[in-house]
Amino acid sequence: MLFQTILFYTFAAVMLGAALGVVFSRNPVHSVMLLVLTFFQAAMLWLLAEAEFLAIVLVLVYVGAVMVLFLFVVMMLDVNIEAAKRGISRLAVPGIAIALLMVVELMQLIWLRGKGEVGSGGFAPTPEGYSNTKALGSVLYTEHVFAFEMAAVILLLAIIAAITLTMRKRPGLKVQNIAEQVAVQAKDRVRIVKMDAEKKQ
Amino acid sequence: MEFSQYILSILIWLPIAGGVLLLLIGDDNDVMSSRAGLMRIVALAVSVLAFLISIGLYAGFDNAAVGMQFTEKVSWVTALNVFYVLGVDGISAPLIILTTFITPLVIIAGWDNIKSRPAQYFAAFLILEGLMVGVFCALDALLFYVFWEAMLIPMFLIIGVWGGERRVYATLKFFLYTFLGSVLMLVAFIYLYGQTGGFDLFGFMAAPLSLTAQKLVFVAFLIAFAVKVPMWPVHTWLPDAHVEAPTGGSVILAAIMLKMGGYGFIRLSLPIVPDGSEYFAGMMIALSLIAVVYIGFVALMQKDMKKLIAYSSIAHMGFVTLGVFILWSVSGDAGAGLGMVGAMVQMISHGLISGAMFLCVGVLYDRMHSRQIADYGGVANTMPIFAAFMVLFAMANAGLPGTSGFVGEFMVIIASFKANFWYAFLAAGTLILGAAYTLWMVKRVVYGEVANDNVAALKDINGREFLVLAILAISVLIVGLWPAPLVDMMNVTIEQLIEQVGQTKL
Amino acid sequence: MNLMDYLIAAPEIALLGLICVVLVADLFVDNENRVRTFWLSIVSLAVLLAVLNATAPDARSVVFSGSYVSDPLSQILKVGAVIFVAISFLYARDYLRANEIHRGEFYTLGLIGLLGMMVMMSANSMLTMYLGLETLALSLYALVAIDRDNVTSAESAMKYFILGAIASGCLLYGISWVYGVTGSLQFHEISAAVSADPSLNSLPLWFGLAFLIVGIGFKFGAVPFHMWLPDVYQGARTPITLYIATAPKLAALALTLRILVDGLGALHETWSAMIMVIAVLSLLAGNFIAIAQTNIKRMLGYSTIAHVGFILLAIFVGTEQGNAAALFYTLTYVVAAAGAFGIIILLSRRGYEAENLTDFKGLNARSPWFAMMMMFLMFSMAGVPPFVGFFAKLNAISAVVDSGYTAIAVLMVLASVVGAYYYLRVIWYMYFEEAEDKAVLQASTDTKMVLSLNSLAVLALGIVPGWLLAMCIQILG
Amino acid sequence: MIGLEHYLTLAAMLFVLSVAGIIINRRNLILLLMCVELMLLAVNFNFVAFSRYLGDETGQVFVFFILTVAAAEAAIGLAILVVLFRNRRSIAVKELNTLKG
Amino acid sequence: MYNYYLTIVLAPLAAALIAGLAGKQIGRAGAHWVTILGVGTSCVLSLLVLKNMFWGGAGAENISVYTWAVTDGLRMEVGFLVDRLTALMMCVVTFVSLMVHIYTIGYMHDDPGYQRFFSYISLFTFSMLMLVMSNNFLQLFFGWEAVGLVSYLLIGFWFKKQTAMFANLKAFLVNRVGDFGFILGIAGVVMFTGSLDYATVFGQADAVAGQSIEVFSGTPWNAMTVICILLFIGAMGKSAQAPLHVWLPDSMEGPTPISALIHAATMVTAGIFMVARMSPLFELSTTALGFVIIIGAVTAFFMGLLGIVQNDIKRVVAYSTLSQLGYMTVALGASAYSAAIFHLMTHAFFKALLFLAAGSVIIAMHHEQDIRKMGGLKKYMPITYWTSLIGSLALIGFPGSSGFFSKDLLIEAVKESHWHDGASMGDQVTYWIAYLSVLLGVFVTALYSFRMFFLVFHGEERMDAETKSHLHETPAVVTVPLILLAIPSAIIGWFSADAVLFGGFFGDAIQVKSVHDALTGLNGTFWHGPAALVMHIYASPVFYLAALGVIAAWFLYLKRPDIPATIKDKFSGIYNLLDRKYYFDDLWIKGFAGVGRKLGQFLWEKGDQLIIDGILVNGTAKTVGRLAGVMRQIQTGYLYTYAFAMIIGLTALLGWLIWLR
Repeated sequence: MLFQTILFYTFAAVMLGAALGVVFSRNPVHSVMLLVLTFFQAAMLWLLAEAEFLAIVLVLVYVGAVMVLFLFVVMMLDVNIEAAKRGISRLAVPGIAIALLMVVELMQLIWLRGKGEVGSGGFAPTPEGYSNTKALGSVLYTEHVFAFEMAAVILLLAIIAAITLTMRKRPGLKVQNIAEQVAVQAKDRVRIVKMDAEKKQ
Repeated sequence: MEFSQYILSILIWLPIAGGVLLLLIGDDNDVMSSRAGLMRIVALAVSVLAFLISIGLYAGFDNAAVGMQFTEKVSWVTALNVFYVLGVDGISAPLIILTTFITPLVIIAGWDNIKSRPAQYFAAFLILEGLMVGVFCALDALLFYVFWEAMLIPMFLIIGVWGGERRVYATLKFFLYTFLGSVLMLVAFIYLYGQTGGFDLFGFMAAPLSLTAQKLVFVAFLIAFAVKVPMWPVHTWLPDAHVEAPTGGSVILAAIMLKMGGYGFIRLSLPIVPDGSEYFAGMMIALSLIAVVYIGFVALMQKDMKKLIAYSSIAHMGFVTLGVFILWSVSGDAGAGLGMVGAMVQMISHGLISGAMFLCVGVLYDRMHSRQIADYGGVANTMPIFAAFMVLFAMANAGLPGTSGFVGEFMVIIASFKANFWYAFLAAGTLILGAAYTLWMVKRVVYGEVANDNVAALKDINGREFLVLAILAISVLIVGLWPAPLVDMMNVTIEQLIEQVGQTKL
Repeated sequence: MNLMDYLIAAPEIALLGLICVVLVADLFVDNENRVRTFWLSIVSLAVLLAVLNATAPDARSVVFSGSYVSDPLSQILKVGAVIFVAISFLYARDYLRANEIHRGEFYTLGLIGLLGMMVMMSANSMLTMYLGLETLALSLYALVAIDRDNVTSAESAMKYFILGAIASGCLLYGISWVYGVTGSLQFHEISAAVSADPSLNSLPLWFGLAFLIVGIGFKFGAVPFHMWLPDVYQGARTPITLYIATAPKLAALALTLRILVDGLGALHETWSAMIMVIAVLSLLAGNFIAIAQTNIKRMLGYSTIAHVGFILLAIFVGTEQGNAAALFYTLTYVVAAAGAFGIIILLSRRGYEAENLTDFKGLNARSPWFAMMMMFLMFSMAGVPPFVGFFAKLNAISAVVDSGYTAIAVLMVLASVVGAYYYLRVIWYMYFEEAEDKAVLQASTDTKMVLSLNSLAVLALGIVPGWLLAMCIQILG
Repeated sequence: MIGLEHYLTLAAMLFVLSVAGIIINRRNLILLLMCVELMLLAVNFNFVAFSRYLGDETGQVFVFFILTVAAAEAAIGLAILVVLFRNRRSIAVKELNTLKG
Repeated sequence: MYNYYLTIVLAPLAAALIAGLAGKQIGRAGAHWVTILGVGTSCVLSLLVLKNMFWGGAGAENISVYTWAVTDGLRMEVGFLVDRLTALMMCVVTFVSLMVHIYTIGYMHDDPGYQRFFSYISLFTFSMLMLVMSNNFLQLFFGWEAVGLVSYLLIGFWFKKQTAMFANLKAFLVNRVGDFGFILGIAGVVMFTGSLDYATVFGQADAVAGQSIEVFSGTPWNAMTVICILLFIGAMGKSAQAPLHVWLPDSMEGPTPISALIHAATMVTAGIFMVARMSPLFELSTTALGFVIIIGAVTAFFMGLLGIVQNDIKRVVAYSTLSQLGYMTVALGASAYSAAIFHLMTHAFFKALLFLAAGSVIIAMHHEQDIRKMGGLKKYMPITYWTSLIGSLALIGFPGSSGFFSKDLLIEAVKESHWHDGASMGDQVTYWIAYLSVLLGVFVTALYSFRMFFLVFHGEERMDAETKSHLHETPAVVTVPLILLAIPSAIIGWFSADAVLFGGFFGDAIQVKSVHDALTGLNGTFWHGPAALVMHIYASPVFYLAALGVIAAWFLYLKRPDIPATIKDKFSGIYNLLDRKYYFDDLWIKGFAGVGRKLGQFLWEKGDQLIIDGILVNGTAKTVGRLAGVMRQIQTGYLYTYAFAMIIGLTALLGWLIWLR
């Protein structure tokens, strides 16, 4: 138990530190890297909470795909880091104040007022031989099939949207004409050209 | 199926249909074109037809009958329990006839001096006519409100499109002022709807209400109607609107729209919240008297003819509210009923006189494009016939016996004396003030040596203008010399109303 | 889980299929013939309407393990959404063609957005709701940015995106608390849980509720979660604004009614106060700030905020009457908004956005007919009878008064007086001022016809509002 | 004993931190997108915690979908960012103010 | 008789309408013929009516013509009450009117508004007849205002003349002040009796007198007193009693025929007639009578004094009219209604005569009205001279003339009135004021009458040569009416005094309480028939005072014309007071009208424009606009502000939930 507690606090501390770094780092590349660290720590914490499947997915999907995309964009845009360095918004002070206020409110809820209403204490024990992945999988395709389909739609949408917004047809770029390709017929593919033999001059 | 059964609907929808037809015919800015001619004739024909039908209303009206006549009732919005229910009694019938009477005159008055978008102009007036008739015969609060508000739209356009220099300011002021007033009335209606489950006016009248509720409802109604009347101190939209409106707009505004405030007090405030009305009667009387005296003084110093007449309208309408609200201060014969009838007659008469006055100013304005008193002088030299009409209407405006302007004022003064000497004292002050501001204007405009070359070049009124003014002059005199037919229409209804108001709803 | 589930969800399934058809078919269309994609989309929507009609539910049926509900409310909202998406496609067509941004993706994204809306309307669990919401939101972000060469479009898309993400983050946070407290994501289960154990009706759930309200407020555009709205309305190309201003409002209503009424109806006492505050703020801020605007799209944006105030005030009282009023209000407001933006589109032409108020100067001289149509729309929005906006306001106020909040009703009407000013200003410019731009309005006949019908609808519905009102009452009764 | 409250607290702190990050930042839009990701992480924490507390998988399923959506969202967000960058050659938050008032 | 009455009233109206509306068509001659025919018909029929009353023994008739309106238990009708009082008035009105019509043919001969003028004076006749023949207050008020209207139109007949336009407005407004009181009085009548009908009201008079009204709360006043004073305020306006007299001198801006008709003979006497008509009411309020008599006395004496300093021929006559109206009012206040009416009648004849004679002079002098520029006209205008002399003698009460009988008896009635018998101090003061005023007034009357007479007809010829060369007697249309009016002025007293004053001529038309009835008391003590009265002139101070006046006038203006100038210099204070007409004009014009205009300006600029429109209406609009401007600043365009706003909202909701709920 103690070991778990130590692990929890370690991971939590690193995660929060990394998250702070994300927000306050001056270099966007550093921010992205720190965000990756944050996600890793989160995954660890989830493992501690016995949500193994999600922990893995977080690393695979998030770190593996999304964060790389971020990094890619940061690099691609080639932001002038020096110019972007300075600058904290005018709302920094009130922003932090309101954030602290919100923390106070949430802590009130979680630790003081909500006591006994939220319920507290440890997580539900898992039965013997419980597989987190299997449990999720069994509901995902049954109970949540509608949602699953919608998630698919969202991914389709993301593809369409991303292409719509960023794909550029540069002049002179050679592109397929799908309509032509599909409508092509055999006679179009091969053209037999009849020509007279060349004469030597 | 009898024609007379639907006479009110016809009176509402015929002009509106005519207006729509005009919009469909479309505009032709060339006054001489055949399309413009057709359009004017359609406009006039529709309005005259409406007037003839309203004569039928008069003919079929039973003076002795208690309650509503010519009623129609169809369910409209079932979900809200709203009915399309119409009917007239002695209070509304004369006002409807006034409406249908004034509209053709306005159309004739705008015959060929509206140069831009005449079709829209005439259409606006026709639609306005239908809506105004609707206000006077709606017996369902929501229907009433719909007509009441919808009416603002054509008027807003009339002032804004065909008005003078500061038309935008004036028309926005007009719209927002009146809109502000009416929305509170809507809240009151909705409150009453919550109490009775329907929008039926008679249902409202029958509903028992606590004194607090009555006071609040009264205040809501008050704001709506006081703005419309208009009562001091919510009157300042009127001078601006009148000054900037085209002649026809001023006429309709003064002749009919202002009456809706008085009509509202009589039709809604009194029977629906009798105790609330009683509670505020003292204040109402005070405001009415302020209107009569204060506005009388203000009118005296106006430099713009239309503004002067507008202020005089406010003062005259003060008599209406005074006549209505002395109800609780008087008892016995020649008291409440006299005041109320006086108020009603004053409304009709003011409709004729102020309309005529505005037409007179319009005649001058068409020629000189100025409304400033200082620009005139000695008009009688070049326009003797016009001057005669102007003096006649000025005298009527000053309440000279024998003209319609006297009848209502007389009745109200008599009745208010019974309430309190000082009410009558201040009200009778209008005899002096009214004469002072009207005749002083006449002196400066009509009389004297020809003031300048423009006046010297004036041409006397043409046949069309003569026709309109003569019709009004004759009606002013008829009402003044023999108001009995008018008064007889109202007597029974008002008697009944007073009896109804006398019963507390607490 | 059986075939019946799929039948009941047939509209969404059909739409998804049609989206794929449109998406693929568009590949075979070159730029000159893009209008074919338009017609295909319209046909798809017509088919969808037919499917909707065929599967019209008589009663509430919950399928897909409680994720999906089909009831009369979802039906009417879906029909409305389909119609308004079709209308916005129609109005958009010529504009997009003229401005050379006529791309097939507009229709695809529009249809996916519609799918998202329909999922929201039929959502019976927080999860479905969230996914529908995101489907809608993501397609909207993309749509706003669809004119890739337009700086303001990109700016507004970015703002929309960031704020939208924050809002959905808040919504999710709220959902997590509700889930944590009640142990369920399905609305009727949440409701049942709270009824079964009243002690749940306490601070943690309220916290969740507060976060949910942020999400709802954002979607509707209620103060102080409204900041995106004027910028997006102004920044997006007008047809996109039209799209955003119409059908998604119906989805937002569904969001609100499903979560607050179906799910957390037991917490009415708590959420009504919060809703009331943001509604009143919306009413005031919307109406006041709109006065200071010179851009008509932005002005209509603020006006939307004010209208949202009305809708939320109808909902806040928590009665069936109030909900029906909100439904009626939303449906009819959307009609007017569609018409108003339609007319802005009509006035625009190649390379010229008629988005300043002054562009309406002298419209009466240029086109009396459409000036009158715009006048109808403006008066309807201002709540002047006999236009339908009046009845919408009437119902809302009536619901408020009947619940005893007369002071709020007075505030509502006073705010609408303030609001009347800026609507009148449009009419003033159209009718009282001389035209600076005398160009003849160009539009295809079908657009003109539909736009006219659209505008006349506010009058027609104002004259015979009974059936629609009765329908709303029946649906939410 | 590490339990629900600890996870919730952690989630709350992350949430607030992300919010603060959005408000404070004025230089880089990408950072805002990252803050949004942080915020979603905070939400996921909550769901995981509640799911484990309640012993109910639904919460975790939700997280699964949130991750999916977040990915899609990131894609679209970055696409918009790219569009913006192409138009303005800048991704500074403070310069994003042509629409106002 | 109903048809007679209707014809009497309607004939002038019809004539007026024809002349007015169809003036162009019927031409100038047509206009005067039709109106003379109309008024002539009325005159003849009126005389017939009078004859029927007097000799035919016909009783009073109270006829309703039509119901104007009935509402709330109040019948408002148009109808005729024709009794002897009415009949007498009808004859006076129609006769003088007829004379004026004829005279006008000559006087207005060259005026472009010829037809209009005839239309107006016929209309006036109609209005005046409506007034006197009325059987109810409503119609009385109608006639009352209608004559005011015509007076307005006629004073302003020459509408290009600024002074005329000023005068007619002034006349109308001052009259309106009177009407203001009058309508309140009528309202009071209705309040206490519920009726407008004379008969009903008089029938209930006693009951009314027993009631009280609290005009100021806490001080109940006798209802009848309030009503009578209010009604009398109306009379003060119409009959030009101080301080509402200011319009009458100015009204001389109108053509002379109307000065004769309206501002001397008929309209101005409407007030006197009305009080006499209301005698059943006035009798019941001693206080009101006291008010009447004091006002009358002040007017009679002080207005007469003003006549002495006037130089305009018409204004002298006008002030004389004021003074004589004051006499009549004093008589009313002394309950000697018959005396008042009798004086009214004789005054109508001789004052009309004087005006027409003055008009004749003016014609001859080519519209020169300043008597300082006349003199010695006797030889040029013999008819005018002689008729003027008759008129002036009648005015000062030369024994045997009509004025003699009416004025002498009037003064005697005042002397013997109930005020004299009154025990209280107030009664005595009232008595002495009244009596001394009328008595000294005789001297004043004689002084200014003959001052004018001498200055015009005798002494050196002060007119310029040009005028002098054209001087000649006026044509017959002018002189015939003079002669016709001179006859009754001279002799009517002889055969009417006894009947009118002592013969119970008015019957029930005038009711006097027996304790107030001074006239009846005179019968047999002072009155033994006209001849006897003429024989006993030496017994009365009146005769001496009049003679003194004439002598003084002769001395001052013919014999020693330098003295007036010396007096003027020596007593410049008094002279200024008189010359400025006791500053009454200033009071009205600078005082009330000026203050009214200033008040109007103030209310308009400060009340309407500044407070209501500026601060409340536009101020609200501006505030809303400013607020909008400020509120839109919140929308900075920066993402962080937007996010901040959202978070503030969220935090506030959370804070509310935690701490406030």
